[in-house]
Amino acid sequence: MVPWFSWSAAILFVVGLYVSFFVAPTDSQQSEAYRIMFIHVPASILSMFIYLVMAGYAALGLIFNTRLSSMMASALAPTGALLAFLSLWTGALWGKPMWGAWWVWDARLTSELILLFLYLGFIALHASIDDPRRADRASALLAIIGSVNVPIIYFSVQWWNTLHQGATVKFTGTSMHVAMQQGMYTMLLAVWLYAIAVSLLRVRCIILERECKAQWVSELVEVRR
Amino acid sequence: MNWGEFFSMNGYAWYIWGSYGIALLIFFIEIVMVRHRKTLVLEQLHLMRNAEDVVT
Amino acid sequence: MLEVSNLACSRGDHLLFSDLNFSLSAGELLQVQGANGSGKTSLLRTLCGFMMPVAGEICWRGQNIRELGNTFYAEMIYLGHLNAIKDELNALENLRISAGLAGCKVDDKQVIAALRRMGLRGRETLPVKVLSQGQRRRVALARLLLSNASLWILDEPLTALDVGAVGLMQELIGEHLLSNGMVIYTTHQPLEVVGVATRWLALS
Amino acid sequence: MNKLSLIGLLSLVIRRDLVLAMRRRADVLTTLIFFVIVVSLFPLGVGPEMDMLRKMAPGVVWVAALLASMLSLGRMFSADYLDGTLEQMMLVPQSLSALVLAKILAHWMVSGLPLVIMAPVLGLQFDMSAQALWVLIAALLLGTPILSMIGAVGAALTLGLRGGGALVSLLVLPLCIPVLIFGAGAVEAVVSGTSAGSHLALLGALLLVALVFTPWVTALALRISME
Repeated sequence: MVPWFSWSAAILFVVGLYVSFFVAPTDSQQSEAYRIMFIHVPASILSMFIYLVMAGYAALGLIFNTRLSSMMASALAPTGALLAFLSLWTGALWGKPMWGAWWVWDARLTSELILLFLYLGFIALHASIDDPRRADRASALLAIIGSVNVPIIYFSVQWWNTLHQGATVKFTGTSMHVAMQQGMYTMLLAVWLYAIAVSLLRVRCIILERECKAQWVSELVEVRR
Repeated sequence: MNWGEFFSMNGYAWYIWGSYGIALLIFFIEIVMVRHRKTLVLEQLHLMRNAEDVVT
Repeated sequence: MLEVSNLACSRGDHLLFSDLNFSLSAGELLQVQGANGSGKTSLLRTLCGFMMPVAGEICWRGQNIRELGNTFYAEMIYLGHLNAIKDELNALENLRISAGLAGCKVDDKQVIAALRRMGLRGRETLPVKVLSQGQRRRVALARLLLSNASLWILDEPLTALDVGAVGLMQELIGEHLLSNGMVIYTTHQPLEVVGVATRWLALS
Repeated sequence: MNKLSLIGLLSLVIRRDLVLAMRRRADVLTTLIFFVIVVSLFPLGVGPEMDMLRKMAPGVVWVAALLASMLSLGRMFSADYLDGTLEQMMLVPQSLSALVLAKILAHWMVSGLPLVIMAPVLGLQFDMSAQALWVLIAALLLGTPILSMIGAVGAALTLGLRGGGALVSLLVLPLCIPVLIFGAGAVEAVVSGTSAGSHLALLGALLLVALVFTPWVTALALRISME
């Protein structure tokens, strides 16, 4: 399954990049800089979506004590953290020419930053517990607490911001060109498939590491060689 | 449209190539790290198998 | 009373033992044996409900201890490797608190009597940090005297104890068994209780 | 022998933790002194202009309170974990959540309450008005218990781990952001002439939510960590 996802991700990347750079027209307000959106939006959407999926897997692992879903949760975390970082980075590069500042204390930006911290906390907690079962369960609990807290944090930050300086940032592209939409969707799908492929690859490593004593592992083709 | 114009991105070259460069770099590093981890695990398993062979 | 069927335990991803079956009824003494790392402590901790068994179930009076919860905890007492006493408090305060945690109200007379029985006369109000290892262990063991639990789960109760205290423990266990109590313990030292046949459980 | 009621048990645990804290006064004082020093360092860092200090005061006091409460979190369960008392607490024939709540309360009395009492004095350093000081006290009274409760979850999750102190801050600080925002916001609202009521009400709501869920979650985390 992994090759299938990774090849389709690669193909879609090429198509998406082609559409976003050659087909999509130059935006009237933002000139060429809006092309950052084609990587920024998919990264942001997926970083949030992956957190939800991760928390879901973690909850399954905690409630039904299934090892596979806990492993899946821990395999998703690094990808999610990287995408969150990517979304912040590209957001900063977009914000500088558009708003004139690398960073604005906007609700969205702040929550994305906190999301990155939550990912890092999850990874750090998982890494610092030696007993893998306890690590799974403890970090699952943390992921669930985090997912409960994200909405609270989002709204409190939003309120805090509007109270202080008034809403400053609004998404300007109201009516998007068809090619822009196509480019965006293709890139979204590409990043999505990439995330699936890389976390499946990672979960395979984790399974091999954790189940190295099981009989079936030594019968795998790759191990036999 | 020639290539020079394309790469200059109407003056936004740094921002745009900065973001895409980092994106590709991150994806690349992640893939390399996962593959490296996989080879490490497989090596470990080979070691364990060989150790068993010696014992039995 | 206590029945364990098909129990399997693991530490991390490493399986310690599986398919363990035994039962214990009133007045019986069970010694768990096994080499270091064979899972003695893990077995006792599973019996206390700290650890989730991988498979199998533990029943107390015919009901799973997970479902029983507090009713089971009210009838058992556990003494681990650690003494569970605070250095900053004296023996009297320590015992008053631990008895309180076990759900019983005790008055100072009972506590002092228990401490005297454990050979700690005159040290009741000294801070525990000035006591020796063996004396601290005695303070911890005095909890057994203050509880009315019928199941005693003792993990290495004899560490740091001198010959006299070991004899005292044998006496205490004997009395407890006579009043229809049950004892499960692990030890590396010989422990003979007069008039009671010790049952053995070997973990490999 | 008599059975002990739930209330009796809770007061026993609280009294025990308070006695222990009194016998180890140095730990309590360290937290308080840390709080005072952090707050006093800010004017030295940003300069002595009164206008700016007055504006910064609520945020500074709240951030310092947050950091100070992180400092004392490690103590909440680790001493009991190391000497085996925590094992015994899990065998208590009462609900573990209630017991955890008692421990959180005791922890707050030892590390949160002194901060609340100390805060007005520090507020005077920043030339805050009397009204702002009262709101600061109210906000801290509502907010510091939440910090203790969220912190308890983090402390329970990182029980017995290497480098637990730094890790617990990484886990807990992002979750404390709403408390920080509303706590500092209440005082700022008063300073800028509007009412602090809505901020305080939100803090109260957060406190209630935390009061309902965190003892239970902490108990769960303790069970996981004790395995």
